[in-house]
Amino acid sequence: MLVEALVLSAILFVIGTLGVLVRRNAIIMFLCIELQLNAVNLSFVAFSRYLGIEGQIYVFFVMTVAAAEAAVGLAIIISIFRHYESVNVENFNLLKW
Amino acid sequence: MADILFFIFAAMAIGGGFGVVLQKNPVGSLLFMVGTLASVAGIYVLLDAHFLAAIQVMVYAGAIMVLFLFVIMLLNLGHDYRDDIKSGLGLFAAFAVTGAIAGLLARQLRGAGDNPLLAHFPGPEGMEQLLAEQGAIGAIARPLFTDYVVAFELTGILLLVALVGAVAIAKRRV
Amino acid sequence: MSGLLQASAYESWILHALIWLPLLGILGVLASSEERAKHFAFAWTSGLFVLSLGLLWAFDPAGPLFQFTSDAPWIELWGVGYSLGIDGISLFMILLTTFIMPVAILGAYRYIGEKRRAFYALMLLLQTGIVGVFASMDLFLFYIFFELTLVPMYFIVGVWGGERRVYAAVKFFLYTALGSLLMLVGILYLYIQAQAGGAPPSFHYLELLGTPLTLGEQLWLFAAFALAFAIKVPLFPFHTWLPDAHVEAPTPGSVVLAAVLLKLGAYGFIRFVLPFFPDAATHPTVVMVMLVLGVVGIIYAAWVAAVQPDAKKLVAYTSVAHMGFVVLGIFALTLNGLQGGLLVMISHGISTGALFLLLGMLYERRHTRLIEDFGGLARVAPLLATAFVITALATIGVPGTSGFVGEFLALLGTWERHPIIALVGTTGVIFAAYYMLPMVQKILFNELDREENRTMPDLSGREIAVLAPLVALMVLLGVFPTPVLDRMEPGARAVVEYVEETTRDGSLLEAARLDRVDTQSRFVHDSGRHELLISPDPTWSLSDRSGAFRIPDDHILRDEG
Amino acid sequence: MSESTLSAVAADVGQVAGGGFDPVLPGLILLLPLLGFAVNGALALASGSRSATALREGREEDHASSARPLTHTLPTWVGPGVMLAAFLLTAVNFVGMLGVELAEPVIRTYWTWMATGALSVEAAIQLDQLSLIMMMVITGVGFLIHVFSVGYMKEDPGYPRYFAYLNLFVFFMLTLVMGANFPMMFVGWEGVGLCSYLLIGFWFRDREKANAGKKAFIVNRVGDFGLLVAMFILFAVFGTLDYQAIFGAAPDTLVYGGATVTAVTLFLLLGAAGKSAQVPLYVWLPDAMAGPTPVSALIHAATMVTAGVYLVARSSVLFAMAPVGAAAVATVGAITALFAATIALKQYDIKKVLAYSTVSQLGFMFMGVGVGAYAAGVFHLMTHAFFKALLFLGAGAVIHSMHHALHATHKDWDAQDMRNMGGLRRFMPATWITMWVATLAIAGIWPFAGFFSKDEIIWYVGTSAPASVLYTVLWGMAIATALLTAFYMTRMMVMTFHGPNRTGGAEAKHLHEAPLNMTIPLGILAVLSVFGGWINVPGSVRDSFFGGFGLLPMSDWLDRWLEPLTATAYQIRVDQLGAYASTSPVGGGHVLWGAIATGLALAVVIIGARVVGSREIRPAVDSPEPTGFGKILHDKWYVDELYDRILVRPIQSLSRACWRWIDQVIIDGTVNAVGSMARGFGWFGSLVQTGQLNTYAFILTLGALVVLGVLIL
Repeated sequence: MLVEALVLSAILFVIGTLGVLVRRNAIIMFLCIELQLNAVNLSFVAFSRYLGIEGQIYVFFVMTVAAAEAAVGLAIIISIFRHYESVNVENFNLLKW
Repeated sequence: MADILFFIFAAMAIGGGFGVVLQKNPVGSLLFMVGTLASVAGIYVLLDAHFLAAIQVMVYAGAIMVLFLFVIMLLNLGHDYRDDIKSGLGLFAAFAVTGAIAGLLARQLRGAGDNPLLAHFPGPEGMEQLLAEQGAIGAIARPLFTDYVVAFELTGILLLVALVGAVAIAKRRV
Repeated sequence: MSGLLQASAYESWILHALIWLPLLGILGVLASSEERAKHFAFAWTSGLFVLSLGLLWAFDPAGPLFQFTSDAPWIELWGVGYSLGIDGISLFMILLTTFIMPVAILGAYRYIGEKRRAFYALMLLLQTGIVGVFASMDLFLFYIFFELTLVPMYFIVGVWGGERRVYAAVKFFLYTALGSLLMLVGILYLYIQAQAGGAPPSFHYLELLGTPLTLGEQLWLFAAFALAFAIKVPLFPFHTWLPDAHVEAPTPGSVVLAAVLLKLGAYGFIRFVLPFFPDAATHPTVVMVMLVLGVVGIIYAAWVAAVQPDAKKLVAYTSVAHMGFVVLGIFALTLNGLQGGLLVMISHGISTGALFLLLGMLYERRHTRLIEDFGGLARVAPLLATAFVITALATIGVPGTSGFVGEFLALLGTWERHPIIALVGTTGVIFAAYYMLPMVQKILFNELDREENRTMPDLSGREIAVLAPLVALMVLLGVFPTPVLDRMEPGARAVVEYVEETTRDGSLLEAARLDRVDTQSRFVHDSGRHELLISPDPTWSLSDRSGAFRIPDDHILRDEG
Repeated sequence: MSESTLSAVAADVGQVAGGGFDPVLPGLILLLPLLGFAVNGALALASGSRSATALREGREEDHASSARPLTHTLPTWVGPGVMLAAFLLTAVNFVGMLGVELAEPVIRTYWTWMATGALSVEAAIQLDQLSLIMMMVITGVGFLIHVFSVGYMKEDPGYPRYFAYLNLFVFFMLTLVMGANFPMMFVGWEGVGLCSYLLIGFWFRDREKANAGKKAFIVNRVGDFGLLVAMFILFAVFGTLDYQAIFGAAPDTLVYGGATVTAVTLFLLLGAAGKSAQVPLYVWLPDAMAGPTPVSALIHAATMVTAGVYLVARSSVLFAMAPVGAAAVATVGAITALFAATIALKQYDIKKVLAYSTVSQLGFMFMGVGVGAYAAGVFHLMTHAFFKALLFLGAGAVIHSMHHALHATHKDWDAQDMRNMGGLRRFMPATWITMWVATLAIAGIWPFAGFFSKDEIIWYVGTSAPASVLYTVLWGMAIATALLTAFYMTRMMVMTFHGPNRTGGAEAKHLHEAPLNMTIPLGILAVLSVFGGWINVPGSVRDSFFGGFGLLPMSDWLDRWLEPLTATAYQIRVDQLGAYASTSPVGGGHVLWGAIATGLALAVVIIGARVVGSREIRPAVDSPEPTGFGKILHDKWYVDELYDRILVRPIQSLSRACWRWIDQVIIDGTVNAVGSMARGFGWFGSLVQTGQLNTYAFILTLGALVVLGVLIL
């Protein structure tokens, strides 16, 4: 089942990547990033089945980081929306000096 | 049986993934995402990661996705946006890059099943034995609170910082 | 005194204390209130100065060259050590630093009006960096401290400075960092080259000393090191950051910059450039270039200083002129010249520091630095005028003040090797009067013709307390510099003679390179440590790492003539 | 210097070493003026702070009030007091040395000043015949001038400051002559320059006066440059800077007439010319008259400006070994003497006349030491100290009186312009008489002091071997200068003291004689101006009618006194160039030429008095501008203007150009250009940074793709 799981993981990752690149809605982009994370998690779990429990522990950490990321990221989105009345990433270019 | 279940879950996950990307309504995307997460949780069970499957459903599909939903609702984004999906050059570039990645991954995975390394791979027996001895939670908890305890505590701090940070950022400016 | 020092094992902890206690003081500064921070900083640095005074007694001019040595591994994989140690040269640089710091802080009590805690914390950090540079025996450590001094200075200029402070701070930082990065490359090259013979990796000064290098390599490395130090000194034509930084810096910043930071460059020349690259440093073309730059600096800076409308800028340019004398003294490669150069460094630290303090006091009173805004102040502020005149005289090297002894020795030493250069350099004494006296006249003398100046208060008690020790030192060093000269002599002599010996017939290093076995026997001690060859005479070169570079007493007392 | 005594003493040299002379507290002689400086300096600071407070509170302090504060009474005793003590100590030592044949100087070492490597400079003083003579002059004349100053400066608000500077000056001057090595002398050398600077600019509120002080210091520094270089060469050659070691080793170490010794002497000459106001560095001295008049008497007539002569006399061995250097000294002296004398002819400011006269007389001294007559040079230095100090102090008394008179009626005339004076002898008889004594002395009239000293110099210049054309010309210049001196001094006296009074009726009522504490120093100096020349009457002259056919005591005393110091130099000179001739270049012996000189001088004085007295002189405001050649002389040959054009202004423009163009444009421009270049690259790079999340995501993915590609492919 290992190879199949890895293939699924790759497919999900590609879908996630596509989503990040084609969507303009910051929240959806965010969701797609979560999808990518999940794809990677899947690989971890698949390998973990054969190589030991550490893979699962990594997934555990990834999930916590994802939760933290979601909290902060959503807060940023809220804060930006308050200012620009939009979550369309093409409407703001804050990320430069 | 397991293989059949796997393919069912896999199909659901891929379908959900496309749904996330293609659905114009954010709430729709979100629901597809929940579906994908649940399917992946199913696959986790098949891969003997019962504990992760549980928290995938509870934390990911439950808590985090609800958080997203709250935000969507809060910002009143629950309707279709025509220009949400790129078109033209942007779309082409996105597909080009994604395609390239897909190609590379496919090239890497093609014939992975015949990889001689697999012959040397230990079977799932070790994991099954571990689970049998310590239980789904014990197997993951034991290393987590011994070898990885520092990282574990740091994650706690990270979450706390994220919490404070999120509050600070989202707080309405006085 | 020495009994007390011995009883407290002074030798073993003083250098560490002088480096790290300022950092500890930062905690105290941050813990005290905005109002009290200055008192704390002053008390702390004064205490450190008192502590450091013990060095004068504890340092034995007849003892090993490097004293108070300590050696602890830090990053063992790379051979980086926390190695400290000082010779007579670093001794006085450290004393100058610990002395100037409380003076500068006390002098700035009123000048620094906001964010005081941060300011004094940065000053203490600066002290750690400077003392660290002078006490390091490890090049890695040296480099870290060398760069560390940049950071607090950058903020001191950039936050508490004048109108163009950001421009000046950035220029200061980038200019000096540019130079020191090249030096880092040089250090690494040296480090790698030193391991070529299979020696264990080490950044220790004495280990890297005597690393066999071809003339070509030496010239390149010389250029890399010299650029870093020439910018710091600053040597004409790398000096333009200095007037900007000085003019914009707050008074204590200017004081420390002029009194100590510039000395890092000259110190680097003496400590590293000369002994590491003796063939390059004695290469006739190189020597000529350095000497000519020094002399041009003396005269050119004096001329430029003379036409400055801004008093602070004027004094900044005089720094360039003075450091020209230092460079002259160093690259004359004679004992007298080097000793003179060192004394100019000390004297310049004191007198220019005092000048900046005085200008700061004037600025606090009138909020202007333009010479033409003053005039006739001698009538309304006689104490200030007296201190100003004495300081100005020390700056232009009137005999009986510290300035004279240094310049005299430096030029005397230069004359022994390069009479024409010294002849031109000596005209600097004329031009010194040409830039300084008009300023003194326009500020202190002439008619008191501006209403604002009529009500200017004279020196306060605190200001007298700041200036009195400086003025006293100017006179004391001018009349009786022997204690300083005596303690510096072994260090200076070691450098000059080492350079002389290693380049005597230009064959030593070349031969060493051709014959690796010979290299080992000459440079490597049985413990695998390199050692400094003072002379082919075996009784002259000896000893373990802590006492390496040691010269027997009879050698020190030996008369050259 | 007579031959017989010389050889006798020359034989003695080296046999009696330090024999029996034990100096009494020599260090204290130095310390006393320093002590005075410390006390007066403290008082000056106290008084300065008090007037500063008054100034800040908006009231001018009232100095005329009867209750003079302590700060203004104490210096009266401290200032002259330390000088008297120093003088007495010096006199004790002088007397102690009188009876002793001292061949080697007595050296007292206090501490090591600078010692590094082969160099060791001690803080040491040296007592020998030359330094003691100088010390006698400095402390003696200095004391008198201090006393005079008490009266002259009494009402000045800067009274304590004045005495502080004056005491400090004496300290440095004593250091200059007592130092046992070149650096010690240099301490005094620059120190006196510093005090001169402070005292010239004593009334610093006046921009002109402050400028004059500055000019003096800077020009002096040009000379100091020469002295420094000379020291460097000496150290390079001898490895030491001690007088004894250098002068002892010089005859053997140096090549006679060689490049080294010539260079040394020429640089020493530069130093001496700076301090002693010789061409081309004399320009500061006339301006230095901006200082208080007693300062002019002490510093710019009697002591400091003679330091150059002292330097040459001290280094006599070196100059004897460098004929070119010595000739240069003599030539510079002659040119200066004649040049300054011509300028003095047309000056109206009484102090300017005296200033140029001083420059001229210093030229005489240079001529003397230049031709190897070191004793004669020092002799003239001494007599000149007497009569020129007297002249300056007398002028000070006159100015003091004029100032009071003009001040009383608020007339804004120049108190120093001789055209505003006239007929003062009725008001100030004591000043008048003493100044005439000094005038006759400087004019070289027998039997006043100046006759003997000046005559001796002229004689040596004329008979200097070899009888080359150069020395004949110098001799002619010396005689011409002597006659010019007689004329312009007579002119000054006549314009000041004789004829009708031109001050004005109301003002004349306020003219008065100076108080006793000013006239007594004048009297003492007058006595010295008469008899001071009798200590060194050449044997031949003494036996003639000039010496009362042997009546004058102490013939050749100074020659013999200084012989231990000059013998070596004299010997070298005689060995190399031959002895001095016994007749002048145009024939005639010493006595004959002495008679001719004094006769001519007397004639010039009498005729000059007639000529000037018969001319109608109007007050300065009514006087026509001088015309023709007179204007050139009046405007001092336009040397100041010349220097301004060819030196001062070009250096200033060059400085400005250095700053504006080289520093700001070229160097800083390059530095900033490098900075701008980096900034430009940065801007170029920043184009990638759109700030759009899309772009970043895209680039990030692209990067991942590349990494992946590298890993997989």
